[in-house]
Amino acid sequence: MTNTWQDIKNANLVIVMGGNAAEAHPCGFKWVIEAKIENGAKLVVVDPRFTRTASVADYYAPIRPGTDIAFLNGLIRYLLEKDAIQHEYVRAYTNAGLIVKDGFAFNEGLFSGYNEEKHSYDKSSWDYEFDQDGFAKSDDTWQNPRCVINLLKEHVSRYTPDMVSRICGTPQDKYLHICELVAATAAPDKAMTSLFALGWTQHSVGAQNIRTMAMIQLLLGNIGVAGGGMNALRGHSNIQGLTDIGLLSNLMPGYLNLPNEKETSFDEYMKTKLYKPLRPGQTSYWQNYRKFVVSLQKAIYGDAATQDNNWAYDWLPKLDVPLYDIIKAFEMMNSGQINGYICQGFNPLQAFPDRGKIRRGLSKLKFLVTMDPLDTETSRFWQDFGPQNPAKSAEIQTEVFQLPTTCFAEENGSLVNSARWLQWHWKAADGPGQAMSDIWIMTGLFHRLRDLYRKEGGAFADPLLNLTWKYTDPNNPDPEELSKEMNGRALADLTDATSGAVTKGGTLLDGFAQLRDDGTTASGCWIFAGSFTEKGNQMARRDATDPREQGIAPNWAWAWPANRRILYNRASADPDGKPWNPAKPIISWNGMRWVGIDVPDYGPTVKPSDGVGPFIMNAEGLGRLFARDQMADGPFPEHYEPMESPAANVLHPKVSANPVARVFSDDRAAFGTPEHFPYVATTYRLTEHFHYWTKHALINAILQPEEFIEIGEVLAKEKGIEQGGWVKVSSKRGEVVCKAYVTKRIKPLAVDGKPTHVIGVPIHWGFTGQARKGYGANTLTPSVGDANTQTPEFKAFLVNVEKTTAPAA
Amino acid sequence: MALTRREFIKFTGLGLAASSLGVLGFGASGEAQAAAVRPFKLTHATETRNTCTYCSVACGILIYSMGDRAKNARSNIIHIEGDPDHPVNRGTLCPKGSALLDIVHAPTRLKAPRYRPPGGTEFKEVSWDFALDRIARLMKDDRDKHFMTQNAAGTTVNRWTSTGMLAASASSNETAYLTWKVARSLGMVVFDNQARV
Amino acid sequence: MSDLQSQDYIRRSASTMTPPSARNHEEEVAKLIDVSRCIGCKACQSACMEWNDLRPEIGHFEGSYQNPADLGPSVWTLMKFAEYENEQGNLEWLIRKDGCMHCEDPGCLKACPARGAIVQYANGIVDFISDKCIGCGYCVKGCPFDIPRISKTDHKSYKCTLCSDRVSVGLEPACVKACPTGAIMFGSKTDMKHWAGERIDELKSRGFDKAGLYDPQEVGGTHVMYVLHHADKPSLYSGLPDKPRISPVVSAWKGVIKPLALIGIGLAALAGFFHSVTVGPNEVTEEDEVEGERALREKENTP
Amino acid sequence: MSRPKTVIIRYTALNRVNHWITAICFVLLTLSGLAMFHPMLFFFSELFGGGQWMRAAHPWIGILLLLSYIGLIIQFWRENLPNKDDAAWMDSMKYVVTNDEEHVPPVGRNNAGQKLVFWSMTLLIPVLFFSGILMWEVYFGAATSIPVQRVAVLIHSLAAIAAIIVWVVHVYAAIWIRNSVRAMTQGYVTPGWAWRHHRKWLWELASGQHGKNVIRKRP
Repeated sequence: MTNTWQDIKNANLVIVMGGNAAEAHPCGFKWVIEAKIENGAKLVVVDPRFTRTASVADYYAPIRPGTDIAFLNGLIRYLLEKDAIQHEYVRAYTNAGLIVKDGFAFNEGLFSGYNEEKHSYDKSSWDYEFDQDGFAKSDDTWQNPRCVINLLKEHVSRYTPDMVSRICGTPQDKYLHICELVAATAAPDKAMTSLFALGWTQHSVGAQNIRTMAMIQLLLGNIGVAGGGMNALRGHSNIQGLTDIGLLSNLMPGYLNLPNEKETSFDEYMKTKLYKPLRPGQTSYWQNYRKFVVSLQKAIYGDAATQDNNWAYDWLPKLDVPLYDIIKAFEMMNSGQINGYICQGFNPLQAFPDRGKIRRGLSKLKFLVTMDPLDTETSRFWQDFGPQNPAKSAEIQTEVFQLPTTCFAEENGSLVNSARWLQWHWKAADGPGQAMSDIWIMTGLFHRLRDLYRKEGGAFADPLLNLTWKYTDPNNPDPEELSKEMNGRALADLTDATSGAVTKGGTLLDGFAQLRDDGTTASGCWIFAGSFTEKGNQMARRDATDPREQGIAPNWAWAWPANRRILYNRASADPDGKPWNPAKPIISWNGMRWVGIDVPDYGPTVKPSDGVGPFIMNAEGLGRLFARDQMADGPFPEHYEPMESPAANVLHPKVSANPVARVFSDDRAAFGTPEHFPYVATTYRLTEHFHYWTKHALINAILQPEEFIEIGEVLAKEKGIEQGGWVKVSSKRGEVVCKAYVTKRIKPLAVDGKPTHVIGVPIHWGFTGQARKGYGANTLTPSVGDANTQTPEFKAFLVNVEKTTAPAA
Repeated sequence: MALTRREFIKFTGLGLAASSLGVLGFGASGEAQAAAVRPFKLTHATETRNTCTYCSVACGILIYSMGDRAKNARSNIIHIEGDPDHPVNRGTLCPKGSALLDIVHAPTRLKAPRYRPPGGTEFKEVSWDFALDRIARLMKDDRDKHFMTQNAAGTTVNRWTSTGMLAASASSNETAYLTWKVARSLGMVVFDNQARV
Repeated sequence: MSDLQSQDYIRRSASTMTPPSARNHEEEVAKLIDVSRCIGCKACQSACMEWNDLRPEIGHFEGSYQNPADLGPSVWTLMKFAEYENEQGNLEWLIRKDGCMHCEDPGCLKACPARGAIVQYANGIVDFISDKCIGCGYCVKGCPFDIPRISKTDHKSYKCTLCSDRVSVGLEPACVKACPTGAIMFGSKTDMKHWAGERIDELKSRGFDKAGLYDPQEVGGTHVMYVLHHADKPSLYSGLPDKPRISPVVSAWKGVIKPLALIGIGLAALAGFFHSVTVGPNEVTEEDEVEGERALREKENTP
Repeated sequence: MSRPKTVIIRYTALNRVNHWITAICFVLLTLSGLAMFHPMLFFFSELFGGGQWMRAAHPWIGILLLLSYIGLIIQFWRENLPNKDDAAWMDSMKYVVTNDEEHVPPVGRNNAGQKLVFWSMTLLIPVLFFSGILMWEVYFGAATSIPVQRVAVLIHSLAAIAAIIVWVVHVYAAIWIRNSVRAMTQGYVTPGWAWRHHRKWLWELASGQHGKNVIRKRP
């Protein structure tokens, strides 16, 4: 989320597309209702199903799953054609006027530089034209045909209302009405907020879905302002934190990249991380990259990380491929390349696509360790549970460990919410039986491994042997100690270059600005610097005061970075520093410095006349309508059909699906075709359940007890399916037998003139817990990853559906 | 008490202050009536502030437990409701959050380490020492066998790809950080979390 | 328990005495359910079960999000979902939280034969006092909204208490507190009506011309009220009664018939008594005996 | 008054047992029914061990009443068939109530009033039974719709009131017409009683229509 949950109430228009906020985030959704009531906002929902969010919407339009980019590119076309953009914002804060170099082109569904063999792009042509100083050339008059804005206009020109309707199945009048509503927020004092979630990410074009809306928001001047922004409503309570701390195959804490094997030395590594401004005068905190990495290494390896050993650079693992994400992990498992797997609070047998493949992969492991408060399906993948888990135990040679952990109520610690707030929580009771915290378990494994290596020697163990472990109780580190380690300390007395203030060695740091690259600071996660200072645990703050009731609450808990609540908030003011919307200012220039209700996402004393762009994470300081080389599948978004689609791409039938989506060849073989699987399916969550956890909670099991699918009345009638009757839903990968909910809320869509039926598949049931046994939606889903993020395509695939009878109990 | 509309909404809808209800019918007579209605069950329960474990709205919650944390009392969670002070949820909770009590006390909560040998058809309970010793042994053997110190080009890569880990999505930052330290110091790269699903 | 010590009852089932009325300044409370804000998330159901320690059986999927299938002894509130296609052909998903309406003139209380098993507090809450409940089911018949349910195990009647335990210590009911979108509000009835008015104005401004408050006067108003977008057709909302009232049959039974019956029985008894006093017993005289014997004999002797 | 030497068996032991089972049931039902009918009479519930017991017992007693009353119907339906005497008897009601039996036309074993009681109960008890079944929450609460139950409850109440009034009349008549109670406790009446109240019946007895052994010497 760029903005806070409460800030949604400042919106004039709320668009929920690629998500179902009311259903998945009811308590955050209250701020949408608040916007409607207090701000007269309108709520627009675009979704294949008439959802719970749609039930309180002012306007609803249906859309075929997997065609959001067509809808949104059409919307961009509409805005540009009607000139409904916030000109001054676009001119000053986006790269609309920058000139793209010759060679960049788009033809027949492919951008320039495509390599057919590797299914990837050479992105060198996706860049600006630069002058002799290395700065991007621009034409503020937008006359040059190679200006980003003109190329964009050309790119989206194909997305006429008629085309949008042909692709998406959205009735043209409904589509145009939504265009009109959106266009109205181009006014400087009007804001639209975009709320989305997995409905956009879980596609082979997931990242581009989001990017397209981000571009719209830039054109409308809605980024950085109150009631605007791109608000990804994250799923799990600390998935933001896990990502922040870099628990991903290619990351280190604070979004620092794990080295790859081409970066043979620390200096080589740093070379690619150097920040090079693309416009004069731009600044960014990424220019401090080296300080962040050195401080991280000091936190992890302490005295063992020295200037001489390049801050223990060699101790970091080096990647040979861009990512070892889960889809890849299970591919490796299936081909026998992985022997051991540890699932900490994660249930991949339910959560990852193509359940059969997941089960086969787990069966090939030598050992599987699960750490969870609950009896998960994954930990029992080897046990026969009938059709819901047909396993032959005797044939599975995997050793399985099921380790009981404590849960949220039984431990102290902090979580990062969707709005980047770090909030501390306290233990209320001990865990049941012998359940232990994850910290204790990981510590136990660490000590045992370290002892074994000390005793027996073995493969390169220096990092393990030198890992800092200075905790009061080495067998069970206190979460507060770990928090302080992430926040960071001065390792020697530090003198601030400008103010001369001295930070004593050993004291906790106040923020990442104090970090050094000479080994005199240690910080385990630079973006968390400031969360636990000498003033105490900032994450435990409970002052809910909210200046002007604008939804900032700056003294409640702590937000990264630097307690900033609204990202890009410099863009809430015009180039002169005056708020676009005087009724809801966030920061403004008072002649001396930036002041307001939030911490400026900008140099606090950088004058407006200096011309520093508001998007300080980008080298040009501008919002990118043209993404340069940042996206794997093109600098402009393009509509590609889902990997399994009922129709060919009407724009470029030869390049129907995303040409650079991540597909392993065995997975491609498991794709179905519309002849056998004529209906579009989409998976989703229901508000009564949280993933695969709450089926263990009696109340939630009562509220939604049994697996079902949703099917429209027309198709149900065609197939003789009765309300509440049994159906068999099948894809190329498996079948699910469950109940049918015949509903008016899903209607056939006219896609390129043909009626297209959508089937809804909620995901929540499995074979453990208190709710009735289910097959799990991932029995059906295809194993295909988004080109940029490898997120599986759970939202659009093909199935068949037939009437059937109850399965044998 | 004169309320503006905004204040009114705040009062009644979101952060309904307990004190304001005194005037609404159960003021002075409240105690007498309490004899007729079900006794209020939280009167002496211990209140602990926490954050909902489910989605990323991160609603503030109040956990009520039986027992005052005296030496001889074992705390038992008896009720969980929203924290009215929390700026996002303002006391509200969704159907999952409202039922947090049932996940804390789910009958399928695990209470002891369990182990299933190769080809086994049942789990059996084991001690923590057995489980952790055995896991450490399996990890070390695999690491020693498959750890790659240098790649074909002779670059130091120090990576271990034959054992992978999936990190949690609801564990604390502190758990995550410690997990990261341990996993990376082993050279683990098949390492991911639940961000995508 | 549940005596009049608190002087806080204004109605008490099967009681002929006038309730104490000195405490006449208590403000009435009300729960306002704004259907137009409701997303049907069932947080209210969940919070209700959790707070009140209710756990009904795990049911089945029965072709609707409505679960459990019906109100029950352990299901005191229930979201009901109706898919409605309006005149313009647009779909509306009308979702209503069903449960006790806490009528000003409660049909359950009127029908209840057990003294003090149903009470109405001065703040308007209608509460079932279980130790007095005899399980006859008359409340079920008295209720115009089909709310109370009799347990098959303990033969007591159950329904929403409006969390009288919470309200009595100055808290809002559990469902109200939980409701994520503020679709359920709680406060004084006056405030709730005022707030409903604002909501209705807002809905009208969004094109719901028939928006209105559901506070049916046929039962004297209710302490659970709805803001409906289609107040002209409450029955669209999963059969919310258009004109709820205590059935005339029940009114007759618990109204005019009650005294008439006692009078009837009393009169019959009195008639007997006064007949006895005035006319006296009808005794067999000696002549009768003689005549009787004679008649027997005569006939016997006549073959 | 000298004691007559002859007695007439009016009710057999079976008659009497059956009657009193019915009577006990009826009284219990009246008490519990009235307790559930009118708050003023709710204190009757204490006689049954409290409201729950009363509520649970009432329908079972009702079933017993019905069965018992069926027994009475079987035993008494013939003698309660209407005949031409009934109209004459009714016409002379003002003599009946003033104990002026000489002006009342002779009647058979039962007079029209008794027949009325019999047939009233024969009508009302099944009505009470069936309406009661409909409102029997424990077993039939879910079997019928609430509007049907409401009507059932109303019918049940009205029928019960009617039955109670009939019962009051019946009880008073038994007291008023002296020695009637003895007929139902000890089983016999005297020839004079029969002469006075049921002269035709006496004649029938005398003519042996009812057999010899109903007329006995006083033991």
